[in-house]
Amino acid sequence: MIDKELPTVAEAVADIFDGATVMIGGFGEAGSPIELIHALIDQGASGLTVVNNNAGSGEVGLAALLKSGGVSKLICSYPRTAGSRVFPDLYRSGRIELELVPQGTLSERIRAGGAGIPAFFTPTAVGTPLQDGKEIRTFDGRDYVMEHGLTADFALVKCSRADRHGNLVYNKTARNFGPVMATAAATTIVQASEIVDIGALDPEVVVTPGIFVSRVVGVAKPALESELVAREVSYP
Amino acid sequence: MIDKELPTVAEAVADIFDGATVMIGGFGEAGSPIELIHALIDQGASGLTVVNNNAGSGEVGLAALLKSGGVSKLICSYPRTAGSRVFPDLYRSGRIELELVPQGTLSERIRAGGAGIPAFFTPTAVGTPLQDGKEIRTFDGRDYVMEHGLTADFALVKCSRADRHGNLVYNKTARNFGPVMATAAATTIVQASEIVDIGALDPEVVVTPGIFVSRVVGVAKPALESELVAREVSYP
Amino acid sequence: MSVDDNAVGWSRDDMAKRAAFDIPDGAYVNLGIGIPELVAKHVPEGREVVYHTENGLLGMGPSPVDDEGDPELINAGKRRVTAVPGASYFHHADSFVMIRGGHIDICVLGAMQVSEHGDLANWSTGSPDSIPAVGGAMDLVAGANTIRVITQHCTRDGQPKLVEACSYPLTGAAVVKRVYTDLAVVDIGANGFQLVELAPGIDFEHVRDLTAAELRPLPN
Amino acid sequence: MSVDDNAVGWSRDDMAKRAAFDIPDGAYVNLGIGIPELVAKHVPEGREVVYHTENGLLGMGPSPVDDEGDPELINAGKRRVTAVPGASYFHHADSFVMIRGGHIDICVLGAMQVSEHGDLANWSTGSPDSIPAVGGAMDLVAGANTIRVITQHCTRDGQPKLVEACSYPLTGAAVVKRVYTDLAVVDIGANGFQLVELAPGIDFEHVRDLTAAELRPLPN
Repeated sequence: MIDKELPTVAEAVADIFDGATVMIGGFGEAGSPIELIHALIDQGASGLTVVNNNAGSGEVGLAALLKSGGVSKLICSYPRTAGSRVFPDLYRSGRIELELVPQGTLSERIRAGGAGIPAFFTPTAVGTPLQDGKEIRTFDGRDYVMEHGLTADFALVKCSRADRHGNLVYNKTARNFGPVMATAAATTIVQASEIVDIGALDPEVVVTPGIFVSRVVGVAKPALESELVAREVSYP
Repeated sequence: MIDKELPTVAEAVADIFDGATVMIGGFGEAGSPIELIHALIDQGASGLTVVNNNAGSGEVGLAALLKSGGVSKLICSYPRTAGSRVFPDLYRSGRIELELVPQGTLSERIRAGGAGIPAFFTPTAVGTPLQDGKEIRTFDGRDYVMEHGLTADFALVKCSRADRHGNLVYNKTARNFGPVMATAAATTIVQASEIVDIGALDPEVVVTPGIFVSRVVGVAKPALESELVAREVSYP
Repeated sequence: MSVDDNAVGWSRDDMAKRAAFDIPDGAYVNLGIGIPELVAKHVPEGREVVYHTENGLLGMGPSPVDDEGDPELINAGKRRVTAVPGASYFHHADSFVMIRGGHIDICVLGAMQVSEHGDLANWSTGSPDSIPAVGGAMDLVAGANTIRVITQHCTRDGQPKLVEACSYPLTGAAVVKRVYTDLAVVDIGANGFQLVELAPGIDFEHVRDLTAAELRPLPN
Repeated sequence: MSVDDNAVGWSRDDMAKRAAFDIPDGAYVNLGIGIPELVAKHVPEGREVVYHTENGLLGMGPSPVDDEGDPELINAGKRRVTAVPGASYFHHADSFVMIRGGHIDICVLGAMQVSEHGDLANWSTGSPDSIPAVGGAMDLVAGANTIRVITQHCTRDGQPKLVEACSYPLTGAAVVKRVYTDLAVVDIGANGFQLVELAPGIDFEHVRDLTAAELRPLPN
């Protein structure tokens, strides 16, 4: 029988190893798998490369993971958040490497990684400093940058409902990077606000089919980054 | 106000011009927009390049369009259907050009066309005759073929429910090529078994957002290719 | 004259209203963060415009009152928003299919500098201690069909933002077609900056003096 | 001996059952048209296997009885099927993300020829008057993690299908890992064809004589 459910977030992230590449879903706080991230901080893996659209806020969730010192490189489109000091401090003191990727190129690189496409061409960033060092090629008279697919050892994803096969549906704009990251990681670890019986999700509305999911853990009332930040919580 | 609904299939396909490239959804009969195809036959455009996974069956729908003589080229992965003579006769007598594309490469080329990606690399067809004449490139020690994005002047798509914005949901495996073709055509024409009020489709379950759709026409009880073929119907 | 002293010229809302006037019925529009966000409030009567936000929503509605709403229903600026009837959610790669694939009709962005060739700089000063952050801006300028800019004509310290060549790192080259400022509406064509309209109480010479490139006057 | 005269060796169902025995619990599997379709009927007790069909369904169940069912719920062979609890529908590009992206654990295909290097030919005889049709076969062999083949050991007119080099156009080079025939199970490794198991009543010499390449016997 296929049962991808694990009882705790700690067990779900137990094998994330030093030096792993970890994709983390979320755009701002929407879709951020904060309990999985906190479990990863507790677990203590170091030298991680993290892929996320942002760099977190306050001192919880992604920002707390960065602050823990476990992340050596961030692949990201927008590491600037009002009021957050964690990433700027690490960046300015040279303690973290940043690979800045335009948001659409980032999401497409992740999709390509999950789709077995090693490289593709995009018009994004042509004529800008972010094309530096990349191959430029002309198709039909327009210039394009060659970008490479991006894969990961692990993906941490938050969804609203999951079943034991790992079929997922999301909540509103919390969907964002989750579905593509789930395809691009060797091991995709999901926290679901609710785990439902097999067959309870209509096959027409499943967003992430279970084939892309390795583990599911129920987190019934996930914390909200903005609420923790407003309460000035610092994790751990 | 945005209202993409047109009253008849004839009006929906009226401006398809001679020499146009027309993507037609469907995998076998599932998702085949048979009423739109018949309207296109009646309209009489010629010299068309048609993109479809197959080549139709019997003498209705896609096979009837081919038989009408309006199609000069077919881009396709599997133009073989038990019992169908239309395409084999055209092909063997040199009256139609065939571009044979592996099914996954075909769907990805269409997605790329809709996504503004002019080219990508795929491992599919490496070492086979279908790589002939194409650029081969090695990434991480494995060879890949460069394939180009595919766009069209028109797409003909069948769905189950649509609203006046052109938001679409599909029925089961009739979804197949519809969503990607809708993104890749300058004008996407949809036949929907039901047109529902705006807001009736849950935003979480819309498969094709209206931005990709130009026109919607209601076809309440679409014909089934297999039933027409069983009754030996020949269109027109 | 201090440019902050906007006794004359257009207010932020005026600029947004003027930009909204140019958006046709039925358009699919992406609005950048800042003044561009105000455009959504000023859709002229009788038009239906669909707003796209790159974090996965087509059919974005206004922010909920009293900051209610769902913290997982936000726009690209991470502000809580709503979804209108006819909306749809999708993942990031699909969202950028809409952008890169040329399906967004109009994108209205903010700017740090715009050149007479239509080059846009709006993501980085290039200063070594700034945190570089690009978001979706480069994808939008490369993919949306028409790029327009809303910006104050000059910076807070009076430097022109309409220039011969951008000194800041580019977001995209030759992408901007029209600029709405507090002083004027300016088109960018093969001949550079072309005045289209002056804000009330503003004369051509004033705008010309605050533009660091040739500005062609209104045709007679 | 005529190969059609299968008094000895495995039947089509036996071959499918033998292939099903090698599919572990929890596997995601794509089955080609023909004998491979029969594999789904023979999942050993206690295992749960998820079937993928490239036309957009994960969690494919058996064909409905009496040809009932929905004509728009079909498999890649265009036969009506069902969806099991836990199934999902998706479009073609997403379906081939699963295939090309290496998410399908096992794919079982039919074959016209298999070479000792694992080359597979199963889409065209190369005859100029045949209608070329490739479908998803090239994507499956390039993308699925493990490619296995079920085929009669010889063609209807007695020609070996296991050969030194395929004479037909390839579907993929060096892709097949294991072949199930009516006579034997044969692995393909660095040293070519390696016998794994003989069908009841079949001896090594018989299989060897019907194999047009070196066949290594069972290890002692």
